[in-house]
Amino acid sequence: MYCPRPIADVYNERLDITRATHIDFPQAIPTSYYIDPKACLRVNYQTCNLCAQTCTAGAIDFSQKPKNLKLKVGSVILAPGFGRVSHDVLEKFGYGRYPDVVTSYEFERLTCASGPTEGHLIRPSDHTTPKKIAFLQCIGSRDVTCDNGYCSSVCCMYAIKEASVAKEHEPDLDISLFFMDVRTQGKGFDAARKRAEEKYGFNVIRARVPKIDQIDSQLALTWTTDDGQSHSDLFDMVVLSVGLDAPEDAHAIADIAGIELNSYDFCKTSHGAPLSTTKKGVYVAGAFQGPKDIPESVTQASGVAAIASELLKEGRGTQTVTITYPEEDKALEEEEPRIGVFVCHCGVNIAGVVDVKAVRDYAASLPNVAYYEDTLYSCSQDALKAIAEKVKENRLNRVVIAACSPRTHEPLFQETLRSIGLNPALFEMANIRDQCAWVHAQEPEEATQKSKDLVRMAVAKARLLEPLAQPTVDVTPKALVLGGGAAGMTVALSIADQGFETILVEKSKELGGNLRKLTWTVDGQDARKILKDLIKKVEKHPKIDIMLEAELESTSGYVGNFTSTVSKGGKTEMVNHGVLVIATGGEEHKPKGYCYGESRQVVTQLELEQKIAKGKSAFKTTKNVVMIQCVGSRGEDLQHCSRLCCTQAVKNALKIKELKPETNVYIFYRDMRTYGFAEDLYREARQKGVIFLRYTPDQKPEVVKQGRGIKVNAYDRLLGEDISIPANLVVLSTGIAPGENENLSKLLKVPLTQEGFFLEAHAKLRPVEVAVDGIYLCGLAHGPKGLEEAVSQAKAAAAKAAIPLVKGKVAVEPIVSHIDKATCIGCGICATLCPFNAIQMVKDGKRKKAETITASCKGCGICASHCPVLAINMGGFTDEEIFAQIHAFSPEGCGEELEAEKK
Amino acid sequence: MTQEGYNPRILGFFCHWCCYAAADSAGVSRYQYPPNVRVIRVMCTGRIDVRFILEAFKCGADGVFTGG
Amino acid sequence: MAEAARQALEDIGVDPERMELEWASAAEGPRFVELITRCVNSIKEKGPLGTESNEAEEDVKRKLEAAVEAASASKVRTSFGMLAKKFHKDGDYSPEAIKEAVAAKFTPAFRKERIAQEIKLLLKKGPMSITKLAKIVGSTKAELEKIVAPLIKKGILKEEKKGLALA
Amino acid sequence: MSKAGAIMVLGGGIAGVQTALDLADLGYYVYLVEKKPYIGGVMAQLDKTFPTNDCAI
Repeated sequence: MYCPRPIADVYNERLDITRATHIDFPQAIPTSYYIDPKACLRVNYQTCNLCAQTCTAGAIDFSQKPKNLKLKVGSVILAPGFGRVSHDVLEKFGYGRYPDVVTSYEFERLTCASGPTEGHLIRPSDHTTPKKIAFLQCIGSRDVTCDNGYCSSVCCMYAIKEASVAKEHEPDLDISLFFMDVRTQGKGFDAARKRAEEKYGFNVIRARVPKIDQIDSQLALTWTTDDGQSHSDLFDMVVLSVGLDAPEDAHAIADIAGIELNSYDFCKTSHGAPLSTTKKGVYVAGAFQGPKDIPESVTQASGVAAIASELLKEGRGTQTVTITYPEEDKALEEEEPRIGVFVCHCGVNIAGVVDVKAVRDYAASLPNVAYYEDTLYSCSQDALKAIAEKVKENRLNRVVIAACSPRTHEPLFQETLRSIGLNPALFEMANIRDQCAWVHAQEPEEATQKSKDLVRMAVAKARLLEPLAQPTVDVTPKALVLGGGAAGMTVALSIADQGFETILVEKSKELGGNLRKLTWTVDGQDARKILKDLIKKVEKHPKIDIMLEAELESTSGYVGNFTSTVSKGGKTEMVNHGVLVIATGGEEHKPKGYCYGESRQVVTQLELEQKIAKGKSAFKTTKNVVMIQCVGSRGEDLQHCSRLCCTQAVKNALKIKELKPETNVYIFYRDMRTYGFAEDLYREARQKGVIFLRYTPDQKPEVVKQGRGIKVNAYDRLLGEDISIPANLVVLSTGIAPGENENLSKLLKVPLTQEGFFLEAHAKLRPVEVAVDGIYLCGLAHGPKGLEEAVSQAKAAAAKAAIPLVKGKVAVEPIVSHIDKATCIGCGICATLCPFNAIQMVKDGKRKKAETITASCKGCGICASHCPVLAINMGGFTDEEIFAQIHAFSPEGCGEELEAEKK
Repeated sequence: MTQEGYNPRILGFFCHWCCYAAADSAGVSRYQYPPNVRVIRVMCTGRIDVRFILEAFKCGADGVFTGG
Repeated sequence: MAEAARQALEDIGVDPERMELEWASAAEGPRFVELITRCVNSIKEKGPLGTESNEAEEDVKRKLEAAVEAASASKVRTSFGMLAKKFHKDGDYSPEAIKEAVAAKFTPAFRKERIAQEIKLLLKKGPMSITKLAKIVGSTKAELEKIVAPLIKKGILKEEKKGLALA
Repeated sequence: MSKAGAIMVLGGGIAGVQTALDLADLGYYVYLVEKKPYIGGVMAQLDKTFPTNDCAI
């Protein structure tokens, strides 16, 4: 680049130098160079102007000045994200003085294939590969000295991810992680943590390292564990797992938008309405509402879309622009096949194992291949544009991309084809990443040979691909919501407020679900008032039809056109609807053992909350209260961590202290997972004298009957001896078990996870959708979560469910069966076997013929494989195409001439 | 009876929704397995015709793995 | 379908275990890897195609060619389709029921058509005696004669002194 | 006062981008306002994301 002005590369965390005129990363969107006004010599000192002269496209115009735009909008959504922990907090750990102390952001850039070191993990000091790395947790979190008293909720999990990725790069790395509590409370996080610890052998140390010293080229750490011993060790590199601070310009945003911030400068919201700020029309989503992980941010983002859509129902569609696709180039598609083959490096994912250039050159030798090229990241914005241009320039009418799995990226590439007037069905992928490079990492030659075979088979199929029509079908503008708890009611209300009829089906005889058992929310609001308001709004809403004591019997059809039968009091009712939302909730797990059920003094947290609601009188005789966390969870009856029992326990403990300060409250815990702002409650509980004792799974506290009372025996790690506490009340923090989801899962063909909750389509990017189009998911049915998260997820499900209703039309999969009337002998085998009753027998003259109902056909192909006269063919998977792939399977081919004669 | 260096060629018919997805998830977690299988993706195992399997053997496959 | 394929393979002397039908859901990556590894090793044990029937590769190829033809013949496919329809109706998909029904209905039709096709392929190289044909095709003389009779009547084959020949 | 059909989203990180996409699908014109020269926020700086470990970009 011509720009003479070097600046620190902020994108790469200043580990690299770049120019004033730069593009941060090749896949950036928009993919255009950017001149940093603060650094540019021309802008600041009116000198230079080198780039403007050399730019052939004349795209640089220094006369441009920043302009103020006035935008008339109906609502403003604040999603500015989070800020960085201040530098002085990092300096306490030697960051800035010792080069090998890096932040977790820098670590991400070091392990990234397109990062400053191309993914080689090196020590910034001497560029050697580290052998021993330490991860320090809670840097700038849970730290009142820098007034970040909250927990950033994400650092524990990302530290384990980064450590795992590091082990993948350098298998013989020795990694230690220093935790206070291991807070991996997300869905599937605990299981992943356990797998990582076993597979990579991390040593997990429960201690907070106060400071770091440099001893010649290594870093010395000293720490004391809770059994009183002090340790020290030398490490080659230390990673500071920095927390999430409020955005730097939080106050500026608050003043401009006229909203209030909370004590930590994050946006002030309430658990009942987590996405609304203190000003109507201004909403918040993502980390600015509170430190959270990517799945929660995505959920809140969709949730906010629902609220804005409710508010601006009348304005919908008034200012939208619809994309128009160019007419399909029919002539080009009829010409004899001209195939373009693009072999992808995928950074180092494929190119690290497979000789991409060799595969590309091999593709060139295949018949009908008119163009071949290798691309660094074929799925990035710039590569897609390049592919589109090459297809147009070389008049290609078939495209084969050898890269990752069609399951994830086929729609993306097909969209590119559509944008240049080529039918999306004229496209085939060879999976040389997930099913080749990634799984044959130690056998590069075989992997390269396998890639060549897969490309040959893809090209063989591509030769026979035909354009397929993309029919659209109308949508019934009505939603069916299963479950009348907090989540179910919120979804129904939101869809109705967006202007669509909603049917709310509840199994029990009253609305409310688990919300009925709560008295206070974690942030002190009156849960019963929230419940009453919700029920009132739902019952009063003209567009919501409530069916109590009702259950779903059966559902058929597809997105936009479902027909369900709901049984209510013995008789069944037929309902037509466009979308369905699962909000069937979960149950409090009833524990076994711990004398539960044998003594009235042993209760669960929810039962305790009802007892507290009765007020001080219920605690007249209570002197000692002992709570035990993770009862039946994390490996006992339930495998998973239920995320909210710690916060619930601390909430109740504080309530008891409020009612009767002199009560002693003990809490036995494995990990105190009061993540996010709930950390303040945990600190407040400690200040108010609640005693927290850690236990390990092998030394669990036991509840023992003693005469008429009960006592708890346990091992106290700090004292290093057994203790016994006589208790008037033992409270078991039990987890959340899934409701009986089995039959609903079979009924709707929606898979369950091992723990029995419903499996979402994608943990991060599609958290409220399921594999079956048109069915959405929220609340405890998706997994254990607090009221705040359940409401956000319910709003998100409402937004996603409303999309097909708003569009009114749904495009149906082009892969359907085509029955050739002439050959069909009307035997009816296909019609009987079709699992989706998508084939009907019709009168054709005096004979009967089979005919496909394209809208219901799912493209499975059972009819085609059972037709005696081979009259049925599947779009995109015809017999000829599959035979071509089989022939291309063996390098020397097999009897092509026989093949021709058989047709 | 296995000759050294004999590398069988196996053709796989994988259903897009289940087995193909299982193969992808094995890839994502970087499990390693022998590279002898070449995969043809079909929308469902129901699509597989006896002819395809016989044709596969005729075209030099030593084994066929149909995954649903 | 899998049982029909296995019995078809058995009929032409190919070890049916070379064809495996397994189930692995989207979340069962590890299980998938075990299945694939076990399949590759079991095929390695069996050696290349034709080892079990120690026939020349060329013979195995011809039998497979005949088998594919047979599997495409509408008579054979109708029997297969009707079978599927029956199972669909009474819903007893137990392995024994499937095995027995396929053996009773599908395999005889398949075998008859396969032998007929193989004869046509063999006779392309010139006439051949019934006894030799029966040995290659792997059937009894009587069974062969029953298959050949209609073909002669239809004029596809004719009898010569050296044996049967293509018409 | 007729309701406007446009909405402004401040911040082009994963939350801002997802909201903008959903709002566009719900029939609104979206102004996405981002300080940096690229969208994607901090997630664009991440190498791989849990649980699927595919690239965060």
